[in-house]
Amino acid sequence: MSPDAAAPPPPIPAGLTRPQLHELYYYMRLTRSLEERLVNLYRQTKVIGGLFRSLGQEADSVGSAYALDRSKGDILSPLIRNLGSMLVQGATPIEVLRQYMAKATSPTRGRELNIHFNDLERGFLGQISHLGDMVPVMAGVALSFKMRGEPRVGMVYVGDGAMSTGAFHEGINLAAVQKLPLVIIAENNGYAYSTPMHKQTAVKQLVEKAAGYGVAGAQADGNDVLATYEVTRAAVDRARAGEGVTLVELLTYRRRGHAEHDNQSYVTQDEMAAWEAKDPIDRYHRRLTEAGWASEDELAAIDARIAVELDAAVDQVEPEPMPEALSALDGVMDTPARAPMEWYRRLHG
Amino acid sequence: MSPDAAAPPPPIPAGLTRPQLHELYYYMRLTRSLEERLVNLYRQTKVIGGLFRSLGQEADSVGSAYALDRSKGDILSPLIRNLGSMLVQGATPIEVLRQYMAKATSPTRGRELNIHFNDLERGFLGQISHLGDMVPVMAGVALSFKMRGEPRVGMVYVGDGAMSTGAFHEGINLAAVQKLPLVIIAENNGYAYSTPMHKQTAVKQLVEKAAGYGVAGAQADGNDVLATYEVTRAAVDRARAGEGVTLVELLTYRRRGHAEHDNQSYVTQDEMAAWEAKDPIDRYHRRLTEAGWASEDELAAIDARIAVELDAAVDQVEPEPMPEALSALDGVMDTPARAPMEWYRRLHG
Amino acid sequence: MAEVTYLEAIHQGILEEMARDERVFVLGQDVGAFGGAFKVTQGLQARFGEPRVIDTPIAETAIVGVAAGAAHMGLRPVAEMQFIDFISCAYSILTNYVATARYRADLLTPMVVRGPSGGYVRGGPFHSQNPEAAFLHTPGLKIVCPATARDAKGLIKSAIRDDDPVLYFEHKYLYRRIKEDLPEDEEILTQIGQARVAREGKDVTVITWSALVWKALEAADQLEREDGLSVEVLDLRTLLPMDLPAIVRSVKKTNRVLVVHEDTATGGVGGEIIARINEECFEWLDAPARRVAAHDVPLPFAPPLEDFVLPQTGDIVRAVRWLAAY
Amino acid sequence: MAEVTYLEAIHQGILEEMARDERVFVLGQDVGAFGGAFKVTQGLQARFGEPRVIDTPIAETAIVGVAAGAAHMGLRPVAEMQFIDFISCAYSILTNYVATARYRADLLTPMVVRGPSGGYVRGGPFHSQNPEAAFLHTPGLKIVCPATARDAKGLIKSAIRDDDPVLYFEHKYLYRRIKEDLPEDEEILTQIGQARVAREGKDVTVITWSALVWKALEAADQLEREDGLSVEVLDLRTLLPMDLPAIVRSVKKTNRVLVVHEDTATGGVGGEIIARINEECFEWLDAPARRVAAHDVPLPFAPPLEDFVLPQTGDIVRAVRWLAAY
Ligand SMILES: Cc1ncc(C[n+]2csc(CCOP(=O)(O)OP(=O)(O)O)c2C)c(N)n1
Ligand SMILES: Cc1ncc(C[n+]2csc(CCOP(=O)(O)OP(=O)(O)O)c2C)c(N)n1
Ligand SMILES: [Mg+2]
Ligand SMILES: [Mg+2]
Repeated sequence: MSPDAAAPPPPIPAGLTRPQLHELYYYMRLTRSLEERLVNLYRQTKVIGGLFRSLGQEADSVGSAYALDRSKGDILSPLIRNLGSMLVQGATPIEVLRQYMAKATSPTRGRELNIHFNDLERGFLGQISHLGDMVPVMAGVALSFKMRGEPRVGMVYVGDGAMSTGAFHEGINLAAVQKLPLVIIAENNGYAYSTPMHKQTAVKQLVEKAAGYGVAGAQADGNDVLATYEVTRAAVDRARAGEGVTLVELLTYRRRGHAEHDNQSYVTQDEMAAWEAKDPIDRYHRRLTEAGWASEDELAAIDARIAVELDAAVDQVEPEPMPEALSALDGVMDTPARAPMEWYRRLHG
Repeated sequence: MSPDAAAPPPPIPAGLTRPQLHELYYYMRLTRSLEERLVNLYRQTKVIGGLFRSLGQEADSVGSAYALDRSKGDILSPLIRNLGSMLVQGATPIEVLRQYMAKATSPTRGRELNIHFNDLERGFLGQISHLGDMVPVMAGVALSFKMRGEPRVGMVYVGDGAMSTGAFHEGINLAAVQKLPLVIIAENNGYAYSTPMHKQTAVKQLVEKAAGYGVAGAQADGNDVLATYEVTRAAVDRARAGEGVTLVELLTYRRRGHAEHDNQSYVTQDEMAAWEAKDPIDRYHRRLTEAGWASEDELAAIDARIAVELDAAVDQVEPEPMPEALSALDGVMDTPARAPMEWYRRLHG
Repeated sequence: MAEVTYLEAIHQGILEEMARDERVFVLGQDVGAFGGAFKVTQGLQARFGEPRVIDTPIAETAIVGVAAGAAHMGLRPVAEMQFIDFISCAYSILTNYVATARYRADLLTPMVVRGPSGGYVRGGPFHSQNPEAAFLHTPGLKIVCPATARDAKGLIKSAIRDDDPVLYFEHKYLYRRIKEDLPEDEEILTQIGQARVAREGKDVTVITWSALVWKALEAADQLEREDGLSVEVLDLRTLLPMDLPAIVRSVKKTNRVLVVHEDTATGGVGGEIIARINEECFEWLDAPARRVAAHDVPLPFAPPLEDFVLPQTGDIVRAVRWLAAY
Repeated sequence: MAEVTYLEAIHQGILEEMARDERVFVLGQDVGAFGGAFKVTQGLQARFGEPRVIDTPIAETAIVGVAAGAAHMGLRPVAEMQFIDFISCAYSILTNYVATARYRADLLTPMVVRGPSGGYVRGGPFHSQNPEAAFLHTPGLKIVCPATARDAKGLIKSAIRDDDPVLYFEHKYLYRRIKEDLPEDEEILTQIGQARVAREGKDVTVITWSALVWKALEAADQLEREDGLSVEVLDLRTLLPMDLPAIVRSVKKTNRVLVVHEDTATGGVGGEIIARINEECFEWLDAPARRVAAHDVPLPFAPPLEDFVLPQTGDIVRAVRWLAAY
């Protein structure tokens, strides 16, 4: 036993406990490993539709979602790249695999793609593709908290691109006027598909938009999970205390194409290299071990646990069937409960 | 002749000339008098549809529009209360009377209401009712100036209410990114219909929204025509110099209901009295005479000229016919040039 | 019994549901202390408090989105569009988010979007619209269009209780023009999806809804007086889901059918109705099913133009005569 | 002659018009250096410069509004919706501002709004839509839906030259799946408003457009082989204004008609077509005009579900047999 090992680890920031630090690591690693499994399945053409990575953004998803209090019934609405946020709120790898492989057992029974699914009990409301819409919708969720006097908080993610939509503007403005318990996470990952931020907005930082709505603004290094957690947690506490909306900008970078098919012809190698050096998981791994908050063995054990978990999940989901054709007619409305089968399908020959 | 009358008048601000000062007075007075004629016609049920007043807002319309340069081909798009801006750009009382009375001779041949008409040659593009849409449309007009390298400027008016629309947000943001020669006049008249500003936005002043778009912001007392002109003129010059968008907030007050039918039950007498005391025409009248920039007689002569002008206009327009029914089918598209007459109108008996 | 206008009937319906169910709340522009542009929500804020009658910014997408989010959480929002023409600003979130919520994600979204629709009021192209056709091809939505004070009340109450999102299009021309004695004791509920035979007849069926029900009835009287024709007037009341059995029943009885609506002809709801009739009643038709609908132009403002573009009673009379003589 | 894909044909059409007329410019998300999500605008920015190929923020209302303003000033914008599903976000400004501009204010608005539409690609409910029905009842707009590479090129060129606003709906399923030899020397222009007889026949008419033209042709071959039926396939190409004479001509020849479209049945374009046929060809119909269209649900994502919901070749075959046997 070396002498300096005796030195006590520094105090843990942001009022977190050692197990919580490990949990944060677990969710970040789980996010990345799950996506890596999906890439393999995608290459084997077992994924239906596109695959959207959050490589390099795991910290902003996990750190921000972790600031919510599931026991209090907080609810978030993610973007396509917030797989980590979904996992923190209790979505399972099995559900995500089923969604991507369009299984009958998937949360949407094969009706919707990737992480477009929800469970209000566990605290996540899936997005639709039309960017911006989830901001007013989550404002409505937060309004219900306020009307009922519940100490619950809503959180919604928007990208540098989605903030250009009218829906974002209308939603955040109404939430600001109503002083709703809503935290808006502005994920600045540099690009909207191929479009760099300077072609999306004339501001240098997304947090500058807060002033125009009379809401609080905050910013954190989105590749630092603890900083992300701390800043977001303060916004969540403000919301719960009835102090209204906060716009939290998280600075990060999209290290894969918009979707797997996109080779990112529009980014330079230097830019990419600079951000690879800031990988949020490597950084956190170093921080944990250097501070003595976790040992290499503990973290390796978590990695191993995740590998086992995912092996089992993939093995379970792969053979599962896709939905029955006829199920497509169910549940468009409460009444009638079933859409009619078209006449031409009832013909013979 | 009293001795102080000999004292030379103070220098005229904002690089304006004496005739221009008189012209500003003329347009403000013309706006109010024309609306007063319309009120009479409205009471005689000769106006079709609603009547929208700009009482107390004449200075913000006239002062801001006057900052444009018609000889350079600048174009503005007004709101329903910017009758004064239209007049400055060359719209005539006769055209306005024809619109309000739905005459065949009206600029829209009876198809559209009140000041919803345009003449790109003279430099005004009429709005549609859907608030916010004119912001992206005028951004497109300004884009054409930029693409062709023309030293022209576009101006668009939005109210404290219209700024809550998604269309406003999308339009100003795109204009900001493209650095378009566009001046956005944010008319803060305290209300959107019955809704006070604090229920419309959480900011205290509309100009605070400029920062969120990375555009310049400016503010002026909208009831002071010279201050309005000066501030707007600076924004117009910036735009013409290629420095991009400015959001100009003009502080004023709507002294009549949203439309004539609205009795403003939601406004206190004190609030109203305070703003009546700030009447922009009375103030300007006092300023002109006290500074010796105009004599009582000169201004009385302008008032008289306007009265004569409007008598003639009303006399001319009143007897004019409404459009022929069949004209309703013309000009929906270039091809076909005429919408078909429905079969049931071709039947006899 | 008390005489109630169409407008008052809508007001009563909302008020009764708010009193009955605390989950019901109202949001929209100027709906609070001001009571709304047409005073439909007058007095509701005074009675139920500001949290349940919310004045919103001018932001139709936000109004609908907020309503949807609140509805997911178990509330029952009634969103007002100040004029229904502005529902177009919420078209995307209504058709993409709200309409699909149950199907794609098992999300309950019990909400009502209502507002003044329709012309004949010199409103011009942007204060006279009838938006039903724009939403008819959207599975997941219900669309109701009351013609009478009783149905105005019965349908708003049923819409608020319905577990699906409902678009409630009220006709501003009818607001104060029609009155009806409505019982104060009994609860009035009109079942969504059920048409109403507004007038029995055997020679020709006129299928219509909203304000044009009244012109159709006028025409029917005239045709009976002048031609001895017996015209059946079917008031659809609900456009989605449509009461096809009621349509088929009437057409198989009269064998001649005219569809009358206020929106422009091309792409209007009439096309769908005639296609269904053609599919279900082909053998029963003694004459082509025809439409009386507005001319294919934006609705102009000047009275002679508006009166020309929109269907009038005389048009229905001539069209029915043509069908009867076919 | 060179073999050209449907995608390449659109690209060529835009490129040729930009080269021919400097007033033409392109705007949309990622259309610049990136060349667009599907590469339709690839290389245009390199060739014509950044001012004429503008990358925009994610703001469909702004894209359409900016295009309209520029068009008023004499430019000829071609606006791309990254997926046509997002045109819903510009629904209000398209139907209220753009479509009415000429009528209400004598404003010229020569602009094109185009983008990838359609299903059969596992895109799910928000990347597979066919929005034509939403715009069909909007006087002032034109709607085109090419099925072939030749028309893809001919219609985009005509749309850009047209003085009215044109919605150009291209089908992403066809992008790289169909090829055609197109002459390089001659200029290809397809007249807007003109249908095309894709296959001559005398027993039954199938009216369709876009991707389903190919399924209709497949079905026609099978019906000829297996049943000896002669099926005429009419490719509408333009939905607004519709080529009614071509429809009437074919129906009066075959006396039996099937309308096939990809959008959901209720409220789809098929209803309007059948209503017109009923009005114009009532005496010539030997069987009810019928529709083969998608089931009335949001388009689900899983292959078995999407394949069930959307019309397939076998459906057309069975429906035509039913009509022929009627
Ligand atoms: C209203 C709308 N327009 C266009 C799109 C197409 N689209 C999907 S994702 C995307 C880029 C989003 O960028 P950003 O908001 O920054 O999120 P990120 O992908 O960077 O996480 C676009 C343009 C869309 N989904 N919705
Ligand atoms: C999109 C939209 N929603 C609602 C309306 C109905 N409406 C017309 S004017 C108005 C108030 C406008 O207030 P503001 O923008 O402040 O202009 P002001 O009347 O004060 O000049 C409203 C709500 C509209 N015209 N457009
Ligand atoms: Mg981004
Ligand atoms: Mg105002």
